[in-house]
Amino acid sequence: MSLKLPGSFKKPIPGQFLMVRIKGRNEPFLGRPFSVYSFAQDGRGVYVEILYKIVGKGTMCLSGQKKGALLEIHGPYGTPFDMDKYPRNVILVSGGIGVAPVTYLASQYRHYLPAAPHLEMVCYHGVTGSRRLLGLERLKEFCSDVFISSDDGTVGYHGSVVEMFEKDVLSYNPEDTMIYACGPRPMLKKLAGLGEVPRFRCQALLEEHMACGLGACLGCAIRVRDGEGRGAYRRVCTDGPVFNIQDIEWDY
Amino acid sequence: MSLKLPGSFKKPIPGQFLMVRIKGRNEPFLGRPFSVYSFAQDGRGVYVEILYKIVGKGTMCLSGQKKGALLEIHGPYGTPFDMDKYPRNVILVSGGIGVAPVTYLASQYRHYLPAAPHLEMVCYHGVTGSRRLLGLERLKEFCSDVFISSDDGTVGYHGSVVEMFEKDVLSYNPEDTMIYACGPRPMLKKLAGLGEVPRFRCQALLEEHMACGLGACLGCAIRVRDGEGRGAYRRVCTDGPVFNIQDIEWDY
Amino acid sequence: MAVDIGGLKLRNPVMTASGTFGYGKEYAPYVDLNLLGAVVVKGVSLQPRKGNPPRRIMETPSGMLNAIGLENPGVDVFLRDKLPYLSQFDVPVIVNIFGETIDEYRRIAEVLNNRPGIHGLEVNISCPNVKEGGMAFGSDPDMAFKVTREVKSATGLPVIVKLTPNVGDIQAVAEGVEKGGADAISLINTLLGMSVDIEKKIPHLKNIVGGLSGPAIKPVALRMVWEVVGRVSIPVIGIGGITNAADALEFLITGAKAVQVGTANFINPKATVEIIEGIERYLRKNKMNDINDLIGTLNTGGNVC
Amino acid sequence: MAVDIGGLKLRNPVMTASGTFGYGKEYAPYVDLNLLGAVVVKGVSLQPRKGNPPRRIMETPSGMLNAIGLENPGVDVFLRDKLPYLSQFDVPVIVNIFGETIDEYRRIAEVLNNRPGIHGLEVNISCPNVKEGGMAFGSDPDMAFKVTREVKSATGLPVIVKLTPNVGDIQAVAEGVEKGGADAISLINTLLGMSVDIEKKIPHLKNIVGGLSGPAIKPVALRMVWEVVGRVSIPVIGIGGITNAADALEFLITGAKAVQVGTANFINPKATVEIIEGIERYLRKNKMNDINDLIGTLNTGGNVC
Ligand SMILES: Cc1cc2nc3c(=O)[nH]c(=O)nc-3n(C[C@H](O)[C@H](O)[C@H](O)COP(=O)(O)OP(=O)(O)OC[C@H]3O[C@@H](n4cnc5c(N)ncnc54)[C@H](O)[C@@H]3O)c2cc1C
Ligand SMILES: Cc1cc2nc3c(=O)[nH]c(=O)nc-3n(C[C@H](O)[C@H](O)[C@H](O)COP(=O)(O)OP(=O)(O)OC[C@H]3O[C@@H](n4cnc5c(N)ncnc54)[C@H](O)[C@@H]3O)c2cc1C
Ligand SMILES: Cc1cc2nc3c(=O)[nH]c(=O)nc-3n(C[C@H](O)[C@H](O)[C@H](O)COP(=O)(O)O)c2cc1C
Ligand SMILES: Cc1cc2nc3c(=O)[nH]c(=O)nc-3n(C[C@H](O)[C@H](O)[C@H](O)COP(=O)(O)O)c2cc1C
Ligand code: FES
Ligand code: FES
Repeated sequence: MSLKLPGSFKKPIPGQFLMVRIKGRNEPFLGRPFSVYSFAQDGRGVYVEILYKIVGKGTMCLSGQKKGALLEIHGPYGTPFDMDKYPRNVILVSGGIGVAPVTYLASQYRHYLPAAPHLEMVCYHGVTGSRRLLGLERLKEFCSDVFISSDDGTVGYHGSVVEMFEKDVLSYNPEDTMIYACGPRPMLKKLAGLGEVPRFRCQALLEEHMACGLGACLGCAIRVRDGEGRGAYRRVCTDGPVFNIQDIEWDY
Repeated sequence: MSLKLPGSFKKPIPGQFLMVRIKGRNEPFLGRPFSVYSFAQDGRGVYVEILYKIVGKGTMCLSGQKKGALLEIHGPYGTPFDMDKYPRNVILVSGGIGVAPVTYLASQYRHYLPAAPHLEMVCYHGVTGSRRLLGLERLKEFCSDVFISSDDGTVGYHGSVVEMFEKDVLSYNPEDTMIYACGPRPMLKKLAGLGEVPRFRCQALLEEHMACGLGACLGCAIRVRDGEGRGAYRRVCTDGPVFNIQDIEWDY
Repeated sequence: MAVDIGGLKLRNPVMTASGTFGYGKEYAPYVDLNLLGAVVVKGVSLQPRKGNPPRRIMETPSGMLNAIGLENPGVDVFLRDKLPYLSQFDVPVIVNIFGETIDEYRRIAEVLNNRPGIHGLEVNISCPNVKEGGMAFGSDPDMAFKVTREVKSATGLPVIVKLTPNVGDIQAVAEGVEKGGADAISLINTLLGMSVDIEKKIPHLKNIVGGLSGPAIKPVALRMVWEVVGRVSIPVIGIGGITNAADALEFLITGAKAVQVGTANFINPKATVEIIEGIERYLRKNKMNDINDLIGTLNTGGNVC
Repeated sequence: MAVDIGGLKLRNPVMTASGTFGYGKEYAPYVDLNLLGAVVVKGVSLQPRKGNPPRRIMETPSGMLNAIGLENPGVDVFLRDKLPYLSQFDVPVIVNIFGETIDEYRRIAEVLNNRPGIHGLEVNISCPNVKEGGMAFGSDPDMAFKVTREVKSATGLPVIVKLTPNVGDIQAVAEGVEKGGADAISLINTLLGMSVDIEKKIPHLKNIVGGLSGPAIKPVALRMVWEVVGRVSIPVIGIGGITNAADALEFLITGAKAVQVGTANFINPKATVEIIEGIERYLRKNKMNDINDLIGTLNTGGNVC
């Protein structure tokens, strides 16, 4: 879905998201967070694309909006991905609709870092089946390789994206590699559980239900280990949505 | 607004109304009653037109619906106008959007009673100002005369429609004349108050807020004098919306 | 789909809520009454009541306010003019009753006792009790106990007592009602609310305050059902904002043995049958044969509130 | 537009509701805090509180449920890290406080007494009172009286007591609070509600139940404000589902001297300023200079409920 926004809309940094609401309606009541998939601007305004999967009432209503419909958009919100100034290996691990933020991240690495001649960017992307292969064209422009896996084996590697990545992980050098991960919670948990991953810098984009999106309601808490290794709650909307994958507590 | 309905939709009788809701929304929550303005059918379905004035949230949302939007329509509901089998003089007194039901009534008198060669149908129609002259074309086809009044004098008689009608009332014979009235409550009250009116058969179409539209909630009560002349509540949706103007209690 | 509510056998757990389905006849053109779990009729009192002056209803966000004022033709006219119509159908008829004194509750229960065509009573204890000081019977566990005992002693019919949500401790009232011998509890009635016309500076409702119903109150209703099923052992009937099968299933999973559909009938006359069909679909999809295997299956992970 | 709330002078009657505006800073990019009547901060307790495990929020028809669990960094961190930011602005700061015992309420009021940058206290008495038996202070007029008296005795600041709507008789609690010496009353806090995931058969909220807020509860809030302004003589602040100027005006006309905007901030970060502008427009249109001429002008035609 492509959104036209006023020129005053700040350029989002990869990992940031928008809160989207259908204007004037009390149902769905709360805004829904969506990652930025692409950004462009011209003299008349700003154009942001989001990519979404219909999973419930909010996304269903969004899909029912006609072209030209008015939406209420707030943002960009959230603490973005840490981007290396002189990146060498960038590994994107994405599942399903997680492709949206990693694509925007990849585009920004490409556009803003032409000064990084050694940049090698690859993506491991998992889907449930071949019919779910969406939005990959752009990613392919930006990455030297896009490896696909599918749960049902209808396309690419038969199995989970984490299993596919696990077979390659030893070929990367933790010193100069950054891993960015985005996808369903079970996928991220599995990734965090790989024996090799703690040796890498690895950032994961998490999802949680949100109300305000800007840090005020404390509704979007997830549990992490704080500086002293104790359990604490953090807000996905402002402390995240990007977290160091090592800090996340997966079960509570 | 023109509505396409399934072929099973029963043909409304003049005075009946539809309950209209925007599909799948909880706000506006309740359906809104609208009189039938015209009816047609062909092999593919039934076509009903309503005429509405934007006065609040429900009508505002209706006006925001795009062509082809899905509405939830129930009806036809309500006790219709009594129509004479062998009518002679039919007088329509309407104010503002009250033109909708009297137009449909007039169309049915014309279409279904070609056997009434002596039928004389005239309309007294009041508006606030010339900019409110809407939906009169059809009425003019059906009536031998359409007299217009406006509160601000920008068109027709300068004053209320009831004042305009009062000047003519003595020219009609109560024996063979039926008066049908529809418009804002103050207009109907004024009409009921005319000294001459009790000598006529006079039916008025009333409005009240509704929830169910079919007689179950008792939400649409108005006060009338019952058979024994005592005050009692009646449901506008099923006992009405058409009442004998003499029976209505105007103040409570 | 059959459930048993204190001896009353229902074909399925979906009934109509009192005051939102008239006396059945109003909806017969849209709903085959034989498909319903039960029909609960508009509240009936000993004497006819005219109800409140208009305006009586007002829309609110995802709900509505009403101040009908319990308009009804009285029990005699009900028996003579309304009940015979319903008796033609093969559907349990539950009569919702109310009074202004305990004595009135007892007397109306007596009048309705041993009448063919009546299968149960639902006792609405949300009405202001004028004699005893203007507080609703349903706000006080002890008064709720007394009304229940009195009605039970006057009838052989299954007695459902309907609770008002306008209380601090719904569990205490439910306990009082159970102690009084109720065969089942239904809840909730409407939440008291109000709405103001800012141009005219008057309340929208002539009665100033009214009862809030519809989807807006569903979370409150569900919470109260949850609290009450945890406290009493008689069956609980869930009411409040149920507009589709998913809503009804929330109540059943939480522990309600049946549900009532109220305001939803207004916005969709076929709501009840669509809900029944939706529950059937859900059971099929989840390969369940008996609705009773679903009731009360909420898993709270050991947490109790 | 200025109003006086128990000695506290506000530029206009629109404040933020506790827990929905963070500590002000979160909204500063969207709202000029200097334009607000007052900022009421997220509830603060003596000790830090981690809050409830997720999932903490759930959407409902025209509203939402929350079970944040009163997460806050504790009063010391509040004073050190949060208050200084707010002190830069020319806006009254009201600190919302809560405790689990009467003693905790008194102690936190003492800690906050004579602190520059704090202009008033709002005492949230909706929390379960663990020591005295697990019932919320706000459900019992006598307990409400005691908490109020204790807090008043510990501070020279204006004290607003915030009531919970989960009671049968809000007037009695309001009276208790007035007797305890409160300078003003704010209401309502959230209605207790619940919501169930019918696929997983678990409550949506990990805490099972949560607080219902948003437009859905506005009619209930307005009714309670109406009941309370009819009973007490201290100023009342209306809260509950206010999303636009028309909503705020309903409360003011009904008799609230000020309002708080809560959940609306989430769906529109600029809600507060838009409401202020809307009220100004309404006054101009109705040729009124002083908002105080509007407050409590509801005409009920002599009817009293
Ligand atoms: C920072 C962030 C970025 C996101 N980016 C995207 C994106 O680019 N594209 C996209 O399609 N989706 C994205 N999401 C998820 C998206 O917000 C949800 O899918 C959406 O809110 C679902 O709304 P709904 O009303 O359709 O579903 P609901 O009816 O609310 O829920 C349907 C199901 O999805 C689950 N669910 C819904 N929202 C969330 C959530 N926020 N976190 C976890 N589970 C949830 C529910 O628990 C339920 O099982 C993002 C979420 C976050 C927090
Ligand atoms: C039998 C019947 C036939 C009708 N036919 C038509 C028609 O053909 N065309 C048309 O434009 N309107 C008609 N109406 C009126 C129409 O139903 C209302 O204008 C509509 O419901 C307003 O909805 P809203 O949400 O826009 O206004 P609201 O926001 O609900 O109200 C705006 C203002 O209009 C008043 N109002 C709204 N509805 C009613 C009502 N039903 N009775 C009295 N006052 C009301 C309110 O009190 C308020 O002052 C009819 C009403 C009835 C009962
Ligand atoms: C217009 C209307 C009339 C009602 N009349 C009665 C009544 O006579 N007796 C009663 O016990 N409940 C009555 N109720 C309450 C409903 O039965 C039901 O408890 C309440 O509306 C909540 O359910 P809902 O949200 O599904 O409507 C009435 C409700 C409405 C909206
Ligand atoms: C997420 C959230 C957190 C809240 N936290 C507090 C709190 O800490 N203290 C308090 O007194 N009220 C708290 N409230 C209640 C609000 O201040 C307000 O009373 C209630 O939400 C009703 O108003 P609304 O409908 O405008 O949101 C909270 C409400 C929400 C939605
Ligand atoms: S969504 Fe409100 S704090 Fe994160
Ligand atoms: S609108 Fe329900 S009885 Fe008339």
